[in-house]
Amino acid sequence: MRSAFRGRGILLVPAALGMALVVLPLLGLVVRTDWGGLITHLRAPVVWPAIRLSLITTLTTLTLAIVLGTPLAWALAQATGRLATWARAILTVPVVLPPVVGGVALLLAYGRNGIVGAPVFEAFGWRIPFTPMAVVLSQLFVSLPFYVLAVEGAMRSIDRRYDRIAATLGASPLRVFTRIALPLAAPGIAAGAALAWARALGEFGATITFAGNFKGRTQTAPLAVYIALQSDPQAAIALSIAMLAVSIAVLGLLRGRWMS
Amino acid sequence: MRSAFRGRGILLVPAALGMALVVLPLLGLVVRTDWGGLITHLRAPVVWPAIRLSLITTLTTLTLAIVLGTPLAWALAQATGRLATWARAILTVPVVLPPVVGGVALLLAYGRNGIVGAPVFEAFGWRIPFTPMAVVLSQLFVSLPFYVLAVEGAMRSIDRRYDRIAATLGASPLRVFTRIALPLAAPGIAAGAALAWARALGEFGATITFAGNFKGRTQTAPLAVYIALQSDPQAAIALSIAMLAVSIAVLGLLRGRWMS
Amino acid sequence: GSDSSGTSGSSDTTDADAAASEQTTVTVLAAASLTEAFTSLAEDYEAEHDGVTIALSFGSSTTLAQQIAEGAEADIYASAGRGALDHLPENYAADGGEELIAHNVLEIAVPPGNPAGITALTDFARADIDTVLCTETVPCGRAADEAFTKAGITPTPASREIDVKATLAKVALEEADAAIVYKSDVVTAGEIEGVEIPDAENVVMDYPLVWFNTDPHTTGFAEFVAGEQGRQALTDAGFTLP
Amino acid sequence: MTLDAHIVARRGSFETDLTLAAEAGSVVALLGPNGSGKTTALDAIAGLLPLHAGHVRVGGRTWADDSTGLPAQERSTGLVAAQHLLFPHLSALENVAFGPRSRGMRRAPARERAQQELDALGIGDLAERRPAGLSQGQSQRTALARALATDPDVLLLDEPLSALDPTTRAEVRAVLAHRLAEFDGVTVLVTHDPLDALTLSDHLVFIAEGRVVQSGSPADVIARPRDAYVAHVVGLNLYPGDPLDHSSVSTVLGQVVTSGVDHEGPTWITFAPSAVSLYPELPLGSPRNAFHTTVTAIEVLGQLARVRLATDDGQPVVAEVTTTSVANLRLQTGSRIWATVKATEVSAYPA
Amino acid sequence: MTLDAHIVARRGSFETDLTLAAEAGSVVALLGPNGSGKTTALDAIAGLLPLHAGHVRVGGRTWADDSTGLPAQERSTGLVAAQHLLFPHLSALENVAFGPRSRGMRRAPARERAQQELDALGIGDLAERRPAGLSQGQSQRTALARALATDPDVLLLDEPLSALDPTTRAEVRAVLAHRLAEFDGVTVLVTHDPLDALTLSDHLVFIAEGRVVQSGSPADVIARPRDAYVAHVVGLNLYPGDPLDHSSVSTVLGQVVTSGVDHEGPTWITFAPSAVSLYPELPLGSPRNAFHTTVTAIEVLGQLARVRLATDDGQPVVAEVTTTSVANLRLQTGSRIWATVKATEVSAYPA
Ligand SMILES: Nc1ncnc2c1ncn2[C@@H]1O[C@H](COP(=O)(O)OP(=O)(O)OP(=O)(O)O)[C@@H](O)[C@H]1O
Ligand SMILES: Nc1ncnc2c1ncn2[C@@H]1O[C@H](COP(=O)(O)OP(=O)(O)OP(=O)(O)O)[C@@H](O)[C@H]1O
Ligand SMILES: [Mg+2]
Ligand SMILES: [Mg+2]
Repeated sequence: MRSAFRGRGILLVPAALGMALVVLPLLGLVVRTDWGGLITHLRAPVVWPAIRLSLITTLTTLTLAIVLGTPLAWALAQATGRLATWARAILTVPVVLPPVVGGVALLLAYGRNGIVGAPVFEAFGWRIPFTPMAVVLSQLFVSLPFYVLAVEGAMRSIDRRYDRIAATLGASPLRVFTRIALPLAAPGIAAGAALAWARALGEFGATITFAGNFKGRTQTAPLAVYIALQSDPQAAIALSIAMLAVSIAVLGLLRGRWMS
Repeated sequence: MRSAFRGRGILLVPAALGMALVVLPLLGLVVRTDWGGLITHLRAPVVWPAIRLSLITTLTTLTLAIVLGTPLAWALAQATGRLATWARAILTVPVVLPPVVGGVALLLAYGRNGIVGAPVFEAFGWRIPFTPMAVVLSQLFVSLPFYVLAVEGAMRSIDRRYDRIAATLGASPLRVFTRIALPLAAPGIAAGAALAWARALGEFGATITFAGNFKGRTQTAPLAVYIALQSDPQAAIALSIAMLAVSIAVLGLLRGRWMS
Repeated sequence: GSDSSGTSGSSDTTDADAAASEQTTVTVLAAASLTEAFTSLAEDYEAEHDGVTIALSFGSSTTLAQQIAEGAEADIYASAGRGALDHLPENYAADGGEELIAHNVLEIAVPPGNPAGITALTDFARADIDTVLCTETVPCGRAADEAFTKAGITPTPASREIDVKATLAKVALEEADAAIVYKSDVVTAGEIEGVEIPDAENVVMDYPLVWFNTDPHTTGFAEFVAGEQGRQALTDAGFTLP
Repeated sequence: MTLDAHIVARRGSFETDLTLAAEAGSVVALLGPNGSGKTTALDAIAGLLPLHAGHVRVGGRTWADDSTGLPAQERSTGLVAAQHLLFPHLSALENVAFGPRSRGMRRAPARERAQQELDALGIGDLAERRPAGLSQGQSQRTALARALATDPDVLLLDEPLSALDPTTRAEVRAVLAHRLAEFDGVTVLVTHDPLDALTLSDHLVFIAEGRVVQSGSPADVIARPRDAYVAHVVGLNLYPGDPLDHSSVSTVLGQVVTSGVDHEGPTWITFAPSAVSLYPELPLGSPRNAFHTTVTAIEVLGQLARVRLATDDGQPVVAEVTTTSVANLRLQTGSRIWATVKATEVSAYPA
Repeated sequence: MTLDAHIVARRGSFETDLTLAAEAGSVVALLGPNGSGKTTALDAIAGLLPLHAGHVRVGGRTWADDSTGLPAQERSTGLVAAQHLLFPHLSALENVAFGPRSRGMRRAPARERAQQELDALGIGDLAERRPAGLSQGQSQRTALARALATDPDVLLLDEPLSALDPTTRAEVRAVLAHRLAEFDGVTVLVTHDPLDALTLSDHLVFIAEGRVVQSGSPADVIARPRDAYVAHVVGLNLYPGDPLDHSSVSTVLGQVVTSGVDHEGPTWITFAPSAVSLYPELPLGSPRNAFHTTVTAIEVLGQLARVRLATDDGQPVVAEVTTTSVANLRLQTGSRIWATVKATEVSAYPA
């Protein structure tokens, strides 16, 4: 009772192995980093705009993922028909799609000749690709599925009797969703949000294809890392380490606060 | 009661929008596909070995993710201390890491000069990079976090009183885990497995860097797609469509059976 | 070195000078291997021409060409190799022009200190070392195959890498003892060392520069790249000149 | 608000088919053995279980029939589920305020109302606690407060007092009686406690296997149970039989002499446990019915003891005697004893 | 297997500090108002709640004290939680077989054992049902079967019969009495039903606010309650007082004449509700104690009615009379009535 891990030896072996698989490569990265030069590398002028853009776009993406994805997860968690099954399968497609192909798909949809992009361009003269909005769309395309599927899993685990009792108390479906389902699924939402944010932060392939690689406008941190990797691997690693530090700090602090 | 969607209008708007964001690009892809040439493209000699390799490696990855990740998720779901909080944050790192940097990190750990790879190479003469095992390691590195975090979220939503009752009945922690926690978290495990499998299937960046691109040995479907994209976009799209069809079919059928 | 100081974000300039002088942005899409050269050229050009912003986006030549085909508003496109030009719309240069600005030749990349003692293409047939090549469908892979044909050697690579970065990563981390890449890649890659390939066995790749309109600053920057300063920057980055 | 329901509903292989009707302001107690379909009936009224056939009409409005089926949130019900089902993430006060808030009341008055409800049930000081910090009885009272706070047209109470200690139970029963007397909606009360049913309700409906077996006013049912279960609940011995003449009936116990039979055809006979006297030997004298029995169980409650007997044919008879008698007769499980009932204590009525 | 426990445990701001001891084979009933800490005590014994101080020793083995704290799975307990907590993904049979399987029994015998337990509790035919397909009473019996199936050293029953209908309850009580009689471990039974406590247990422990207020054998406690709650539960009127002389005591009711007082100092006096007679006018004659009261509630149960009265000082008195008397006296809430008790019915004992 007192220790969470007590007496769980046999389960800790695979758990530790799983953890090691993730930690070892990161350790490799940390060991090989040129810590002396880290500060110098981080002072390079590409770094700050890229990190700033990454933060702004990923937070926008996360907000959109939560606003759009939570109701979607709820609808899927409620639904039982074949429609929902296939909707779920389709949602996993962006996860499967190699990101570069995802970028092509985004161009085909929102590009100036795309099925949505063309009418929008004609009506308003708006061009979506190669703008920060395109970055957000790319990130959303790849991270929304993670959010939705994680949250749906959590929502399915909720005891359905609470929704039903809430309905007998006169709560509309919207109220049941906001007051009952959301708080009860909070741990799942936190996990989904962390996943989606992390995925958006690391997003590279769809972004470079759909949004391009313009410094300060569409060059996010992973793109800057990619560009640096060829000319100066140490700088690339330094930038990656900076990204990781930011993400670990944000997630560690947020979740520590959120979940305890 | 009768229809899952009834009376939920206001929630369906964002849900539909979220779905549209995912579906539109896929539609773009489908609309632009050269359906006539599809068969020809799929007959190309690279296609079948790549798909076969992808299936074999991703199923191996999925198995390992489940075997290692489920206990890890359980340990994290139980734990409350700061240790667990940081473990969770570290687990999200591979999601954040730009995939190519992930590949570099894997090389630093398991490469011929890596912190694990070097002793292994010296002791047994085994070389990990450029082998299907490297493909699996790459996929596991990027997809394990998704699995663990999704399953942990679901496990946290379980009513803890069931574990405790099981303990009073004499069940060891292992038995509580296998007989109580696992079945109760089944929807979350299904969701996590779908996510992890999909992520592994689409994995590209870490694989090219760490495992290389050897046809039949390490050239998975996304690598084949990427290569095709550089020379023959239609062929790339055809191959992507094939991948998607496989994944939608697998996920649709599995989940239909599993979850209903 | 990675120090590419100086370009202020295009938006900053836009905001500051909006009312003042005429404001133009020239959008340049360039192959990733041109990153260093073009970044410094753009800075110099901006310094000389007040109110002009050069917006640069680097990526794979093919991806960039596809972006243009999908309606990306590019003024200038610089490709590594001519193959990617096939992805551009037909008559792409109708409103502008095209010029060859550089060549790139193959070189053998080896880890610092050349631990395996690589000297020539023949080493790629050795069984005791690990070598990597670019895959057949990307320019550096196709060129490498041509070079081996010329030299009459059958290489035994451990892997055919998907692009230059993956190839160089293997060498940089000493996972591979040698690889064949372009000279400019070796030059920009810092730690890595190069072993030259004789001209007889070597293969040359062209770098065409395409401009899509005749706006004064579009042509201005195109000429700047093709001109003296451009030639100097490209040479510094390891390219040879046409 | 009247209730007029004909509930045909299914749960797996189980089916109910029962009619419930109640005047405005009345309380119907729904009783029956475990698994007889009481909860199922409440769920069907609340809209948590679709009707297979039949209808639910409340105050002239149709909540459900062949063509309609209002969702739960459009029916005005207040449900106390047997498992309480308090929202785990809300405090007791917020749980109770949830209903009023859902029905459009503003925050401050809803919280005030909730506090009143909690106060009335004696748990006002626990308002800020989460359900995990409440004991069973406290949580049950919170669930009751939550249902009462919505001012529903139909109040559905599924064993609302089962977790309360005897003192609290008496208090809450009194509060509830008071509330229900003022209430102009309909209350359906499911309970296993005859005391709750008899003190709180105007009408009793006994069901078994999803069908009504007897219904009527408490006085009616007590006087003339028509089912062994009903008889047990109201504390009587009940047997079917056929009249032999004006004063005796042939029953499973044998021939029983009664205070008088003025009808023909199938008959029920009953007598109270307190009317049963126990003797070690067959006594001589006025009692006219005597059965040789074996003691199967003895339950002691304060000054009284219930002695469960079985005749040689296995028919159950319950006797209520003082604990002193139990001691004097040295009764224990397995003892052989004569049970006698005076003819005047046996009543007979048509089945 | 004896139980020797001193439980000091905390739940939020609540603290218990109580001692429980029981001989091998005995049954301790733990009674007390809602929120008095009964469930908390069971959880502490089961190992679900850490002890803050004190100890739990079973048959000479220390389960918990200052230095040790065996995890739940290493204590041999069988717990019936008040919320049942059946595993939702297992059938009733699998739920019951879970314990034997966990303790190493093979599959076939474990299932056979589980089936026996279910059969004994009358739900053998529901063995294949999932908990969602069980009614409350069926689910409670399954939980009981699950606890019994582990053959524990300590059986912890938290209101194990509360959801059962009266007939089933009597049957299950009999089965349980039989099982507990054979059982050589210790049973701790939490219940609000005095009948369960008196029929099943050898020893009663009453607690309030986490502390023991009275304990003793059922006969003891019934004869001499020392707490209003205890008195209420066992169905007696109880008042504190001080002896005035050999036959009368000064109490909150005024001066009360008793059958005799042979001690000095603080005193309890009690009389049974059935000893209270009601009269519209103050009667002349033998009864020596008479109080003018107001009726606060009437509870009718079959042939009997409990009439709750309050003296003019607000002291509660409970009377038990026949329903006929209620009708004859035209009693209803608010009626003024004289309550009388014969001196011989009032007993006095030291507080
Ligand atoms: N899914 C199911 N499949 C088959 N039978 C079911 C299912 N769900 C419920 N039942 C049965 O329906 C019957 C009615 O259940 P219900 O909960 O209404 O009983 P109840 O009268 O409330 O009993 P209790 O007094 O024990 O609470 C029970 O016999 C139960 O076993
Ligand atoms: N987290 C908490 N914070 C404060 N008080 C708590 C907390 N959890 C429980 N309590 C209090 O502890 C007391 C004992 O609870 P417990 O469940 O043991 O009571 P109980 O005797 O079983 O009551 P019941 O008969 O209602 O089941 C209650 O008064 C309850 O309000
Ligand atoms: Mg029920
Ligand atoms: Mg309790």
